[in-house]
Amino acid sequence: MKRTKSKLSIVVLACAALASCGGPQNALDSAGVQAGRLESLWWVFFWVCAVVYVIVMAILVIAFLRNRRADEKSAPELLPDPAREQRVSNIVKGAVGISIIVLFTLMVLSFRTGRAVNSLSYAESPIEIRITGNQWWWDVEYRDPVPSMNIRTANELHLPVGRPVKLNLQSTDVIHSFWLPNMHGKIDLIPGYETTFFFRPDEAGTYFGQCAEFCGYQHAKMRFAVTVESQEDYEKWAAAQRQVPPPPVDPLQQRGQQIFLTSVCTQCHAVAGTTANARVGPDLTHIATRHYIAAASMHNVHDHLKTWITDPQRIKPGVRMPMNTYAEEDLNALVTYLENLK
Amino acid sequence: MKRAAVLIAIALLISCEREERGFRVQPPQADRINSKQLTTLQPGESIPQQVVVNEYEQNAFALTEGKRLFSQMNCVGCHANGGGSIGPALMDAKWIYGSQPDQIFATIVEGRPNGMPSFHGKLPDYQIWQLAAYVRSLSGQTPKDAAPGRNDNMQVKEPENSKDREKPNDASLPKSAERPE
Amino acid sequence: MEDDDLDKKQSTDLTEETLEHERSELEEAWAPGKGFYGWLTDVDHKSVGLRTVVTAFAFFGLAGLLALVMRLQLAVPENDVLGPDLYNQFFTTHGSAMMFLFAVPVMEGMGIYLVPLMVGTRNVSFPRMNLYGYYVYLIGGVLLFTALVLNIGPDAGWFAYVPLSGPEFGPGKRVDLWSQMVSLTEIAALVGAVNIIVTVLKHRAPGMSLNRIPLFVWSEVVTAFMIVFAMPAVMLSSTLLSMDRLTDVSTHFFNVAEGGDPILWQHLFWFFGHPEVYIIFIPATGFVSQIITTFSRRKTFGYTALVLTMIATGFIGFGVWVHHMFTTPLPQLGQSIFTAASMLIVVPNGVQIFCWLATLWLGRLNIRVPLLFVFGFFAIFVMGGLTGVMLASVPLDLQLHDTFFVVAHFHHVLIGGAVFPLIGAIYYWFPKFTGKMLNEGLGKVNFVLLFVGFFLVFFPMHFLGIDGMPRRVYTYVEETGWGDLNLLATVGAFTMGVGVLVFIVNVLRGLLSGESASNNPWGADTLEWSADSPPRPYNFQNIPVVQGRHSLWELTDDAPVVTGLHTKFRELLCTTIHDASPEHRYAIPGPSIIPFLLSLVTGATFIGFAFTPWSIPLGMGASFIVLFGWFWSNSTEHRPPHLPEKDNPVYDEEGQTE
Amino acid sequence: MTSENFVPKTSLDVSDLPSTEFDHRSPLWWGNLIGLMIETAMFGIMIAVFFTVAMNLRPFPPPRVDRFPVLLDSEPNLTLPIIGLLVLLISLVPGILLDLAGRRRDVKSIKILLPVTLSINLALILIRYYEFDSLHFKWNDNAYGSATWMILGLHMFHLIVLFCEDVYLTVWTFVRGIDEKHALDLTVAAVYWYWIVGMWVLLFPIVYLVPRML
Repeated sequence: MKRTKSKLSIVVLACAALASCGGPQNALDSAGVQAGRLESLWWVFFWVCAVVYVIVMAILVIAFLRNRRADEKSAPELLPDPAREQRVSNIVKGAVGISIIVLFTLMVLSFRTGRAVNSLSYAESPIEIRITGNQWWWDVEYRDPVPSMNIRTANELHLPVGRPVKLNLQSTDVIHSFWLPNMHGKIDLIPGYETTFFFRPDEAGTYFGQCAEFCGYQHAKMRFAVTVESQEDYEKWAAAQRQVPPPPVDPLQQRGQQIFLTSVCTQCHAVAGTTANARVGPDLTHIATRHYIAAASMHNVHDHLKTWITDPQRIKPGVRMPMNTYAEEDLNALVTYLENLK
Repeated sequence: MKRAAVLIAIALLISCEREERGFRVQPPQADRINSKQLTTLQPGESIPQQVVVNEYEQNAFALTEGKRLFSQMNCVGCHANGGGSIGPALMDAKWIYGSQPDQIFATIVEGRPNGMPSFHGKLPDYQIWQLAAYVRSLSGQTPKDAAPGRNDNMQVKEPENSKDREKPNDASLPKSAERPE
Repeated sequence: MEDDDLDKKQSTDLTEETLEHERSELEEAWAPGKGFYGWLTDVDHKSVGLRTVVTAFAFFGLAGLLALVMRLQLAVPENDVLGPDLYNQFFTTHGSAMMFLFAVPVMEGMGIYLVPLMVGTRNVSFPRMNLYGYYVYLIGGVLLFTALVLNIGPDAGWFAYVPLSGPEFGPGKRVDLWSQMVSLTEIAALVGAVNIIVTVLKHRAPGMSLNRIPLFVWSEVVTAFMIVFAMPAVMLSSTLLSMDRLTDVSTHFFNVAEGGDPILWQHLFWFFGHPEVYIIFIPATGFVSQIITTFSRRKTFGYTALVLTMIATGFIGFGVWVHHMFTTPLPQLGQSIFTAASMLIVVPNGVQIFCWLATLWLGRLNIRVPLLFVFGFFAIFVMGGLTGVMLASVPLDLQLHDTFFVVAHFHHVLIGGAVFPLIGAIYYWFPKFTGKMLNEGLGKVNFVLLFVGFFLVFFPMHFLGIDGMPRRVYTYVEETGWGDLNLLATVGAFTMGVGVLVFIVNVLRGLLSGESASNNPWGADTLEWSADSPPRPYNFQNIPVVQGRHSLWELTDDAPVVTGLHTKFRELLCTTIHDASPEHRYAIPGPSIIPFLLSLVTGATFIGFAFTPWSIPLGMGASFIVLFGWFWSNSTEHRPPHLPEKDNPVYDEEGQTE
Repeated sequence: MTSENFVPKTSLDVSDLPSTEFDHRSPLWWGNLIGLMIETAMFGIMIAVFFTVAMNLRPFPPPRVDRFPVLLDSEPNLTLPIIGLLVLLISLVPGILLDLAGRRRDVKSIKILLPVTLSINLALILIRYYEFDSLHFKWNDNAYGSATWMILGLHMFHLIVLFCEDVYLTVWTFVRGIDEKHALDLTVAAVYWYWIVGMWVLLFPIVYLVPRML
């Protein structure tokens, strides 16, 4: 009896936890139309399964608790009462029939939801974003018919509320999977394949996503952040991103820029308006406007930048960013420079 | 029994260095960058220079990292995939500035006349050593069990782990780069 | 020999004396060799099966320890018990070991031990091949864990998706050794499957027609057939992978730029990978059926339904593999078909559940530890099955795929569906294996610890998955808020660990000081319980003639027994495939060192193939020499001096016997 | 039941049953058959791989890279393969005869036929060895080369295995003569032989004709 109580309480707890669960990276806290459809489908499945489970467990428990005991000596029942057998077998047949019907219904429902979540692919004038998976960061490029209007950033997206988004996804190395639970399910980025993916954010807020296909050492910290904001805010952000950051004026920043341009950084990173134009690592043109560094696994603050530059291999072992040694004041200058790339 | 134990120990050592993923390694011989000797002329007896061993040549991970850098630092731009175009080929036996690890290291750090740029301060030492190790794997100087396999792109050359060992002939190097006996 | 001869009962001149005489002759003919060499060469299916089971449990323990360390690493955010490199090696080895080195071998091991006893014969059809299979499996397993110790542990996941496992992104020999391990263990699995199938087809006791075969035997046959068709896929694809990586070979099977395809790997792997879980699950249903029948003291409800559903599961199991790939760019139609199949396969499993429930409901229960584990099986497996229904739906899978929800799901299905019945089965058959009983009290403790621990560790993972935690992550950042549930899971993991410890203690205690068991301590119905505990090398002195579906329960004491098999050397009775009427006698070889030698050659060949292609021709040459010896000694053994001429005549040029 | 003092009342005497039976009555035959199922599954998967590659490559077959200038029509040569196929089909004759002789326990013809099949096997292995050249591709040129080499190689592997089996049977026959068990072995080997031929009849068009049709 105790076990059964515990199990029932677990089921209750399950409902509670599921009902209460939410957050910036949660599949049941939908902020977009697709996730919404998926969420409602989930609840149908969940309650059907819960009911079935409770019924089966009830039968099992009663079968165990019914007071018909025997031991290994008692004679086996080889010719049971046929009428009774027949009754039970009818019940079993009925149960099978019902489960077939239930399964069929669930199947139809999931097909319908599938159709619905794909229907958005006919939406007009979506924001086109090309996302390239790299070990272990996301290269983000807003595509615009006018090339000068393109935006290049990394690991962070800004999206206006209510406007459909079209992602073109590709991978440069291994298989990754783009997953933004609050908006939609996942889609794999497979080398040699170009995949497209549609979703529509409906609620403003900051959401997080993560690579969902095992891709090597830093699979765990291949994250990205998505800021959904009003159309105006988005436009403001986009306009800022299209600007080339002005050359630094204060001497410290100038020194920082000089260090940046003359040292390791330029081998991998690009800053628009300078000679740094490598595409190996994330684009740093507007690094200061991002809230996170290291693929959305650290807040973008002074000290984090410092540790990240000098000893990334401690924070994310195996990451492509090499360890660098700078004199303290050089490091300060460099970080100050980066912090002003707005 | 004892022999078995010994064998296991050996296997352990070998495999450890072969398979180690050195994320936070201190580069081997990091001090040698500026200690290059460009002439054999010197007062008194010449200093005996011991041969530098690059542990990365035994390490599969380091060699693969070197391979990645080789394309990402655009070495391919001149040396192609080792076949050579603007820059000299790296998969043959011919070495203008020496085939030894420290000589290759120096070539990368210092750059060489007629086009080889200097990567001094442009790469951390340990990555340059990884590059140097990979460059030697191009002509099969590294163990086949550690050298990188084929790439996931168009087949342009036989992969490093299938390359037979070239016999490096440093005869053709200019006096300046010769290592003093 | 005609069918109705079965009923023609000749009165026999069997007496105490003749029986005594026969027994001594059998003892001599079937005795294994002496000492370690004897152990090395023992072809008795019981010793081979038991060895396989014990070895598999050893690997289970090791892989479990890896799991505990991984749980420690995940207990709190940003933990650094393991770095990503070690963690990747650990979870890959954990998965590979559990699937290739524990689940499949242990199920086959139980089959190799029990099937001949249950169908009433004295050994499997090909005893030496059987022994060879065990050694190959042992080599494969030792290879994997040695590799891990030597820091060559595989680190691309047990599914080893290319290109991450390919030559460009998987440096070193880690993946190569992994794929050789796979080939070796699959060879073992295939060898075992062939043996089980042929033994069941040809060596059933007279009267055990197809509709009288015990359900566990059925499950092993279905499993064996699934192995026959599923394992080649993984053997071949892992070989292709290592050829892509291999020095001096470097083929392009999975290289997009040269016409290969990374998705091809996923198809090949899951074409094996999904049947694999049924290969693990179906024998477990066999355990459940046997245990339920015995402990509810009544004939199994819906025997035919159970058999048919097993077969159906076996078939549909091959049609669902793409539900592992719903997030890859696939055509809609394909997805729908595989969704349908994946939901369809729930139906046979549902039928099984209902039949078992009915048996329990109608029977009078004798509640002992094995039945408790069956109870746990229901409580956990049903939940896993239901989450499986969720994962079968493409839209839901888009969210749940590759998250901790899936981790929760398949641990519910595999631990609940396979490990619980398995441990129940160990409690059930331990008396037969060893002649000692296991302790009931400890058994109950063991069950409770495992049961509670299981829910603590795996139930919270459902929520973690929904809350966005992907699989195969070596850590997670603080603000995700996944810390609490992960800590809970870690606690549960260690509870389970204690549970397994109690199990081990119980087994050791049983071996040392368990009360001795009678031939049939549970009053069970299948033939193995009529043999001694533990059975003699020849299993049955006189093979019984089966009277009904529940052999022992329906055995009348004037039932005839088989006489006339040679007692001076090892001989099996072959019966017809359908109704098992005696057909001919079949001499089988005795102990030999050659299987061991051949397994060494095989092991060397495959491990060598991780380093050089030349190991294949060399290995083939060596194998030919060894096999020549194998066949030769095998053939000579068919002409033992005391064998009557009529039993294996030699023909001269005119075709007359000399 | 084998408990000490139990004496069964009745018995079913099997002492006069034969000690060897052919075909589906023999465990060995079944073991062989299931082994062949496994190998068939292997070839099935290789065929799937082959067609995946064929779908991926444009043009298919890809241009030849083993010569310069690159040649676009790169279908495999058919001369040697066709010879091989014919020899394989012809080899069925001694194969079947051997099978029948085994069933008749006709030692005389067995002793003639075994060397014949043996030499044909050898010839086939040699033909196959040179057949690889008619593909124009090495295994590491592209996925098409890899797949075709793998298929040919797998099949060649079986040719070699059967050759070894026949070597053993020949030696035994000439040294120890033919007894019931080896009569059975002959028929089982024959099944293996039929399977090898059948497999090649299936694979030949895939490897050699499909490149011309696609």
